[in-house]
Amino acid sequence: MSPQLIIFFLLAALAVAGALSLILARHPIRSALSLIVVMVALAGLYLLLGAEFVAAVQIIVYAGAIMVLFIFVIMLLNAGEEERTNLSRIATMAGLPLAVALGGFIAAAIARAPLLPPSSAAAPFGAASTKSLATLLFRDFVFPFELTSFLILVAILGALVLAQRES
Amino acid sequence: MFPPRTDLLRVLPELIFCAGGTLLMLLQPFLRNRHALSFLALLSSAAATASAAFYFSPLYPGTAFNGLLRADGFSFFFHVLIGLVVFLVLLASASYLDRERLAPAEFYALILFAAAGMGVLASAQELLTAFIGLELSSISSYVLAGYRRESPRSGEAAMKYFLLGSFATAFFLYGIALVYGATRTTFLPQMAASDGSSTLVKLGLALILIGLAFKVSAAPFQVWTPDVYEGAPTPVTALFSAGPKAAAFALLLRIFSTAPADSYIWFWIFWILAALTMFTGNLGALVQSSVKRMLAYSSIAHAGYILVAICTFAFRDSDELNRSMGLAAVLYYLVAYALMKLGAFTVVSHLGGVGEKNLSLDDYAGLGRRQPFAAAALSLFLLSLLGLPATAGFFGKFYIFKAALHSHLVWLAVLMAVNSIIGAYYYLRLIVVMYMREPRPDAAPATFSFAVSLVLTITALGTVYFGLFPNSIISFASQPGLLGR
Amino acid sequence: MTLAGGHLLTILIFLPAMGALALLFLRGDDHEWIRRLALIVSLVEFLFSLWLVAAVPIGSAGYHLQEFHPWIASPPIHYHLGVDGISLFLVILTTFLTTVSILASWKSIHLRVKGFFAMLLLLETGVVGVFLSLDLFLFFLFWEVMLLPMYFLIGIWGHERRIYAALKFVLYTMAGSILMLVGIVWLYTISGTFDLPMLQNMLQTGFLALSPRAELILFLAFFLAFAIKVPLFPLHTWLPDAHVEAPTAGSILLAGVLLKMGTYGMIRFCLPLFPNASRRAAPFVAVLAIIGIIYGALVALVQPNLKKLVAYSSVSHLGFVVLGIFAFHTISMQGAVFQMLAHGVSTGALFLLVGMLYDRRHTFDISEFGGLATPMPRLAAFFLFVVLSSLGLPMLNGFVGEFLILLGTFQVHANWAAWAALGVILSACYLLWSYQRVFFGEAANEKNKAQPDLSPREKWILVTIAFVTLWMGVGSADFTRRFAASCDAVLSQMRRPQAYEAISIRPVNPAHTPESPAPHPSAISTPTERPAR
Amino acid sequence: MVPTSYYLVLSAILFGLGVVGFVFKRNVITIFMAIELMLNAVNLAFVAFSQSFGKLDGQVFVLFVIVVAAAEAAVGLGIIILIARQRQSLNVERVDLLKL
Amino acid sequence: MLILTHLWIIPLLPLLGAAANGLFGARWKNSVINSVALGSTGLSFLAVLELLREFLELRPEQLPLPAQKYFTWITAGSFRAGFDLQVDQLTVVMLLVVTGVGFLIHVYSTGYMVQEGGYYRFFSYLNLFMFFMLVLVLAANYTLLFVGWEGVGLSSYLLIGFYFLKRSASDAGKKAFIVNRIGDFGFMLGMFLLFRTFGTLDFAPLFARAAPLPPDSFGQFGTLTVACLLLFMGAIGKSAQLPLYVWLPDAMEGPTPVSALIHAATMVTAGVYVVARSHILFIHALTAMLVVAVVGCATAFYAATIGLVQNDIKKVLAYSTVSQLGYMFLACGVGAFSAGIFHLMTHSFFKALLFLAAGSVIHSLGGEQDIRRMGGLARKIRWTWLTMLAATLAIAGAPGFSGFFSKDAILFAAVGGEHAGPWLYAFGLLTALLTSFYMFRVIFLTFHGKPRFDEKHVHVHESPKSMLVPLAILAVLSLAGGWMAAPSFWGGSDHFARFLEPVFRHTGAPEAASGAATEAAGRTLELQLAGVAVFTALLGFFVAWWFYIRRPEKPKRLAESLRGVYTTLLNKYYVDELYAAVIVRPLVWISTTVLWQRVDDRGIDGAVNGVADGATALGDRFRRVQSGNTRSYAVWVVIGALLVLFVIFWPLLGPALGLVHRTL
Repeated sequence: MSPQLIIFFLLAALAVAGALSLILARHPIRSALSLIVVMVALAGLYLLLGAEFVAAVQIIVYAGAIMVLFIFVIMLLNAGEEERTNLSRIATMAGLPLAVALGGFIAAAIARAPLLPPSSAAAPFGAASTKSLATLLFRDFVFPFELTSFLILVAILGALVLAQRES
Repeated sequence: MFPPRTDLLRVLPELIFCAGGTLLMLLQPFLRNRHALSFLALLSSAAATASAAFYFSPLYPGTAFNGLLRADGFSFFFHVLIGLVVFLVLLASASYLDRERLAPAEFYALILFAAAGMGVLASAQELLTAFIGLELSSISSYVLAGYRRESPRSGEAAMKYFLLGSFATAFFLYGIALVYGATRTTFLPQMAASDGSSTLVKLGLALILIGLAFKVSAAPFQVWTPDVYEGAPTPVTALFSAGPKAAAFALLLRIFSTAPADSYIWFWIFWILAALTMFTGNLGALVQSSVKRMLAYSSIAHAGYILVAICTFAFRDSDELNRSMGLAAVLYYLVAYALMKLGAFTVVSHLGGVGEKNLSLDDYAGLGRRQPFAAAALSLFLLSLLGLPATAGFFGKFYIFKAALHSHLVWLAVLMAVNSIIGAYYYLRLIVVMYMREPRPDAAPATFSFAVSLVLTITALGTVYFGLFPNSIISFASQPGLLGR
Repeated sequence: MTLAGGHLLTILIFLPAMGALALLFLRGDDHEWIRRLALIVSLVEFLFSLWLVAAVPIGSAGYHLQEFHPWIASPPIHYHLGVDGISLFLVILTTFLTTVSILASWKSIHLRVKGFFAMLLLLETGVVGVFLSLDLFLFFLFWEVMLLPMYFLIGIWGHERRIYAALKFVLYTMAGSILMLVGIVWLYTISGTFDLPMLQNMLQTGFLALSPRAELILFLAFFLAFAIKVPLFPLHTWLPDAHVEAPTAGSILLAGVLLKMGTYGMIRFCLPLFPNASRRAAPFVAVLAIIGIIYGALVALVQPNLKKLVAYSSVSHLGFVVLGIFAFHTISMQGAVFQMLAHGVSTGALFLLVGMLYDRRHTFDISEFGGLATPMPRLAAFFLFVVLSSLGLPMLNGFVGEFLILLGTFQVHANWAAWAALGVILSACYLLWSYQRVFFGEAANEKNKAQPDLSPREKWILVTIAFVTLWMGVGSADFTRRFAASCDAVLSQMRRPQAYEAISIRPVNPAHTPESPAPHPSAISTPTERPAR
Repeated sequence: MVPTSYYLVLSAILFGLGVVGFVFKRNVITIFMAIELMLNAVNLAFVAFSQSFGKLDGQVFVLFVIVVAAAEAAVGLGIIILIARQRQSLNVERVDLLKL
Repeated sequence: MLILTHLWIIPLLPLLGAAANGLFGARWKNSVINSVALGSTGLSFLAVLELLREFLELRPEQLPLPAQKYFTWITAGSFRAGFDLQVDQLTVVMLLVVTGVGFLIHVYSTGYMVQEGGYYRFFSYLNLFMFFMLVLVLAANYTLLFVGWEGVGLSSYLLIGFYFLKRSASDAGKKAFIVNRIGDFGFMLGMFLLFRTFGTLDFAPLFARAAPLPPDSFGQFGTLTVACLLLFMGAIGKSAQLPLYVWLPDAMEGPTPVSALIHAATMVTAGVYVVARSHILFIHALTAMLVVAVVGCATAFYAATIGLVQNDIKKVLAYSTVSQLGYMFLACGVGAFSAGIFHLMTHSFFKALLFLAAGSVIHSLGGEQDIRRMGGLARKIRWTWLTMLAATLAIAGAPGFSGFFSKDAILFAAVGGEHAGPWLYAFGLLTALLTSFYMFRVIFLTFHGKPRFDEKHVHVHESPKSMLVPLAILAVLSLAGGWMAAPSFWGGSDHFARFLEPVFRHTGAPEAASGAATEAAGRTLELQLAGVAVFTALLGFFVAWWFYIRRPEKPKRLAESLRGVYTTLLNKYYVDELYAAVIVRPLVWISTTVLWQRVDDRGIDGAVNGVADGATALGDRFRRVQSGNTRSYAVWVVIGALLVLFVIFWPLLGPALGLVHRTL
């Protein structure tokens, strides 16, 4: 077993444990923290895959910004422990098995799927990759990139509209 | 690195929508006059629609932004459709916003941004771009659904739409990832050459389908639709039913006309979805007492009819003719459907009264005498939804029947016929209530502003015109190679 | 093509619609002029329709006064109109009965008068359009459009359970017609055209051949729609409700004209387009028709409600028409067409008279009546006249149709005719019994004693109808002559080159006894003694 | 080297856990977190494929997804705040005015 | 050749009279109505007389006359029904009877009906009847004959129900029409079968084609047999034979002149006429002939037994009519068509006379019809008594009276005719006995013995001239009418049979076809039979005399001792009750409970509404999905996702669905 594989399994275990904890935790704060664990684990995996830039963004934007926002809202709303109501009959009776079945189905299908052979040029990305990433982002994908600016504008606008106090 | 002129021209509608939205945001603090804001919004939507005409300039058709987008007849069609829908929704919402005391600028801006997203969906050739467009329109929609902040229903609608929408988006996205993994690309044209029988492709397309089925509210992914349509402000509901749905169908058509799909299996999925959707929508509408919710269910049913036409697309013996017939049927139906649904929801939104209180069937009692023109218009839309000849809805159904039968989908056509009967019952029931029941004594008349009357006139005339002369749309929609691979 | 600049048919179809439009410009409370305008429009329409007679020469089977304009490019749908011997009289019947029903509603409609007359005129447009369309699509369009005015007529101006009845009427009809639409479209996908003459031509020349299965399914799709409209047992239950709840004018047109659209459709579409399937289905259809004849009569017998009684009698009478059509014999076919006209006049008149009774007594309950012959002898006399025509007294119109149907049917299927002829007995039973209960005896109910007899308006409507009834009864040849060729054409289109040989068909040629085996062939033993035709 | 399929299976498992979380959780915020988990799973798949193909576009997609997730978070949390104000509860099961 | 070439004049006159009176009579005085009604029938009668004159002048080679085609009434395919009239010997006889007796009864009615309301209506109907009856006998094809056939039914309906305020009258009218319709059902089918077989319904070509066919042997149900039986079914209805006779007694609800004209003299004989007219067919169908004879004979006897105990004077006459019609069918059935027609004619004289006289009695008693409340009227209404006596003698078969000859001819045919049988004769003879008895019973109870009515209140008065003159004329005809047919050995010239011979020459009837050798034997037999018949008639007379003059208390005692028989006869064998219980009530019950309420309301409509309710219920289930709970919705999305994946990935599903598709 190569060290990479060991690291992979460790990080994978961490991520899955974090995800499970997210689900099982009763308090939203715990869930949020669990999610951060997952994200960090994933960032580790990204590094393992040679995607440093993405890993960085994952930590900074995702774990850093977005999750902070989550925690902020949890605090703001003073959300307490989750109330485990069972008002939905179908979710109570079949929800979990079905969801597990779906996840299992997808996982099993992927696990058994023959993958395309790795490209011969599949060298580790290295430091140059961030630059070529930028080229890709600002040249080839400039349109969606610009579009995301409007997306963010909408998000701001939306948050403003929805969360502002009654005048 | 500034994009070439042709690229910009090919996304001109989106640019105008976004510019309009941004401008509204910028001017909002300075413009006290609501009319000016409305005018600006209308102007930009009109300009965006008009700019779609550039598709006919000699520079077109073609791809833009390195093949991310494609300007062709298909996207022209959807841009015009979406532009008109947005224009009419904007026109109809001014007085609604006045009545409900809602801020207009953000509302208009959100609608314009959503329109931009829909436009992207219609011309996207690359899945990620499509995803961004989808999100742009979805996120705007989430906000719009909750725009009546003081109403718990509106908020609930926003929440449900948001949660379930994001849930479905995740599926969609995962599908993209898997397809990417299976084909090494997210560009539709390049994807076509891949092996459609590989597990990953199948899985990925299935997940994409799940995401889109949610957006077009195909059963059993329709669950959000009634609640969101009911809770959202009615002009927004009108937009939902006509705009994003059309855009999602556009994307569905793009993907499944080019994707390396083993059509034999996809056919059955569409078959089942179509049947389920029709029945769910119609049977659900049968028992509604709120007109708005009934119309929501009815839009589910209509999505089912469109799915019937899409079936012909994936039919195993599909040849070019089948596909072009199916495509024409879908496109025509979307126009007809947009017209009648917009009209119907506009009437509903203005009869609802402050706070949208008067939505139940009983509130419509005797409308034929209290407000003959509104009742007549609503009846027309209902009859068109029902599929009575000489209305656009009839030709919509007719072309779907034609496409379905041409592909020998006899049983699906029969199921659709059965559903039309079920549908007839609840549409007619509303007409019964309007014309054959005595009005409630306390019923107050609603006033219709000029703009709203204009919307109703346009939609009604359109419904009748396309019900008598469907030629223009159909001949456009059935031209060969409209949806080039 | 010189009549009315070659656009007579278009004028016929859209004149009433224009009239309805013109009505909208009148003041809503100006009832007098609304009525007058409606009457004038319908009269003009009636006169125009009489003009058609000149256009259809005796002995000619084709379509006349054709108008053919492209309408929709894809699929190719044409605005194709034409009239032949069969549709000729149905159109005239429609225009005639519309005038009658406008006159019948002169005094009895007070609410939303403008809408009422507009709906009547729109209905006329739809029905005339159905009879004159030669394009399947156009036909379907009018077929459906016609539903709406009727829906409103029943739903707004009807009686207590009007909403139920109106919904039932529309849903029943739509259930059939939507399947017909599927059929029409399917036929198009096979043949590539909606044009009826072209389809007939293609089938005749063998250019187009339907597989047995497809033909049967298509036949059923069409037939179901028509059978509901007729209505054929067991699809008839909308009819009593619709009739009872409809206002008088609605009932007149419903029974007089709308039901005929079903049988017309069978003649025009089912038989020529799907002959083999028609033959396969004929035994079943005939059995249903016969059940309908007897069943309708028996149920009519025990109805306590006069209007319902007449409604069930329509089920019975229309059963004859269907039987006549599906006997595939030239005599019975002509009888069926004639019966359509005769039933239109006489049952229309029955509903008119029942409506007159309602105007006076505001009930349809037979037990509420009794002894009415004393206060209103004229009404009683006309009623009797119409009853007699309805029960098929020779020299009145009802007889000719029934007689020809039974005669023709007997030539090919003696047992069908024998069963159906039972209806002749039963119709006498229910009509005379109800007549007795309404008009004879002492007027036990005080309200019945002081009812006014016919007003001049009512009298002249009835005189006109009586005249038509008598004319049709005595001079039936004037009518049959004009549609005989068309009926024969329908039958000859059924004898086209066989697409398959699965079924052996009896020759439908009359009087050639050797081919159509009599039940007792012993009577004619030697070929030399065959009587000449 | 870790085989790509390992990453993919992990991503599928995380995605499935997201689905489970969505169905299982009652608190709106945690449900939303489950969605974020699903998006993260997708990201992992993108990066894995990207690495396998030696193409960078997969990573670009991840950036887009993160932006979208951020935008969704902003709007979503806004909606959650709105709901919380209206209902005084974050339990998704208690938000059921609109039904049938 | 005025009338022979313009036959339409004969029926048209009464039609015009009917129309004039019907449309405008309400505003006219009675005298105007009279002149219109009498004028039209009188002229018609004159036209018939002129016709007779012209007809007799024809040279033999001009006969048979071709039918006169006026206009085509119905045409379709190879079928044509024209308004075609024809005249032959049979028609002439019928025309004379119809217009002659009809005219007399019109005259009588002007007196009888003068007090009644709806005077114009009455005459309008009566003229209408004349029209249809004339169409019936003049018709040159079955279809037109059917017009008259149904038309007289209609007139009968109208006239029976003339007193429509009376429930029983309108009931009777309705019953008459409906029962006739049952017969017409058969008649129509018969016509259809004939058309199918011969391709025409015109008499001349049809009979010409039928004549050379070999007859159906006995027991063989060939086309002709079936056709004849079906036609005979119509005749049974119209001529009130078993089992459809039930309407005729009830028809006595109509005014008495109506009973005389329609329900005795003319309309009810239409059945006989049709059988005679179709004799070429009938002689090709031995079974049918036997059926005709047996039905006729049975009816004759059966109705006579009922007539024995009836107390309503008109009812007695009604059953007597039924019985006499049975005789006529008996004659036809044994092949003696001309005897049948002869009896038809004589019967129309004496039965019309009986009814008119009875009407005169009723009239004189102010409406009393029960013979138990009459008696001793002979002096008071002498003319009525005399004429009625003449008629009674005629019907009883007193030698020299018209009935004697006609009945004799029938009985002779029943013994010696082609299809004769001893049983037919025996029952015929028995019937003659009963006839004689019940007719004299009526005479005795009405005119003799002590008056049993309240003489203080009832002012008995002789009827006016307008009523008595027709009585007298008919009495003369009843007396003398027989002589025109009297066989030569009675000293007559046998005119009647000779006259009709061209029509019935195919039948081989005994009158025409007996050779010289058999003729002598036949005479002896006929003389013997006549003797027996006279004896029977006398016996009947004496029994009646014994019972009602000599020992008036006897009948009651006899009735008591034979209570069962008596009540059965009095209640007409309970046939009406039987029909009500077996046919009418079950039919109404089935229609109401089973067909209408069960099948229609609950079955079909229930199914239709059930589908609608089912859809609504299903919709209600579907909306349950929409619980409002987002978690449920999420589960539904998951389910949908699983569904999609399942369809795609289940390896067997694809082929399976393909199979489904192929089979669908």
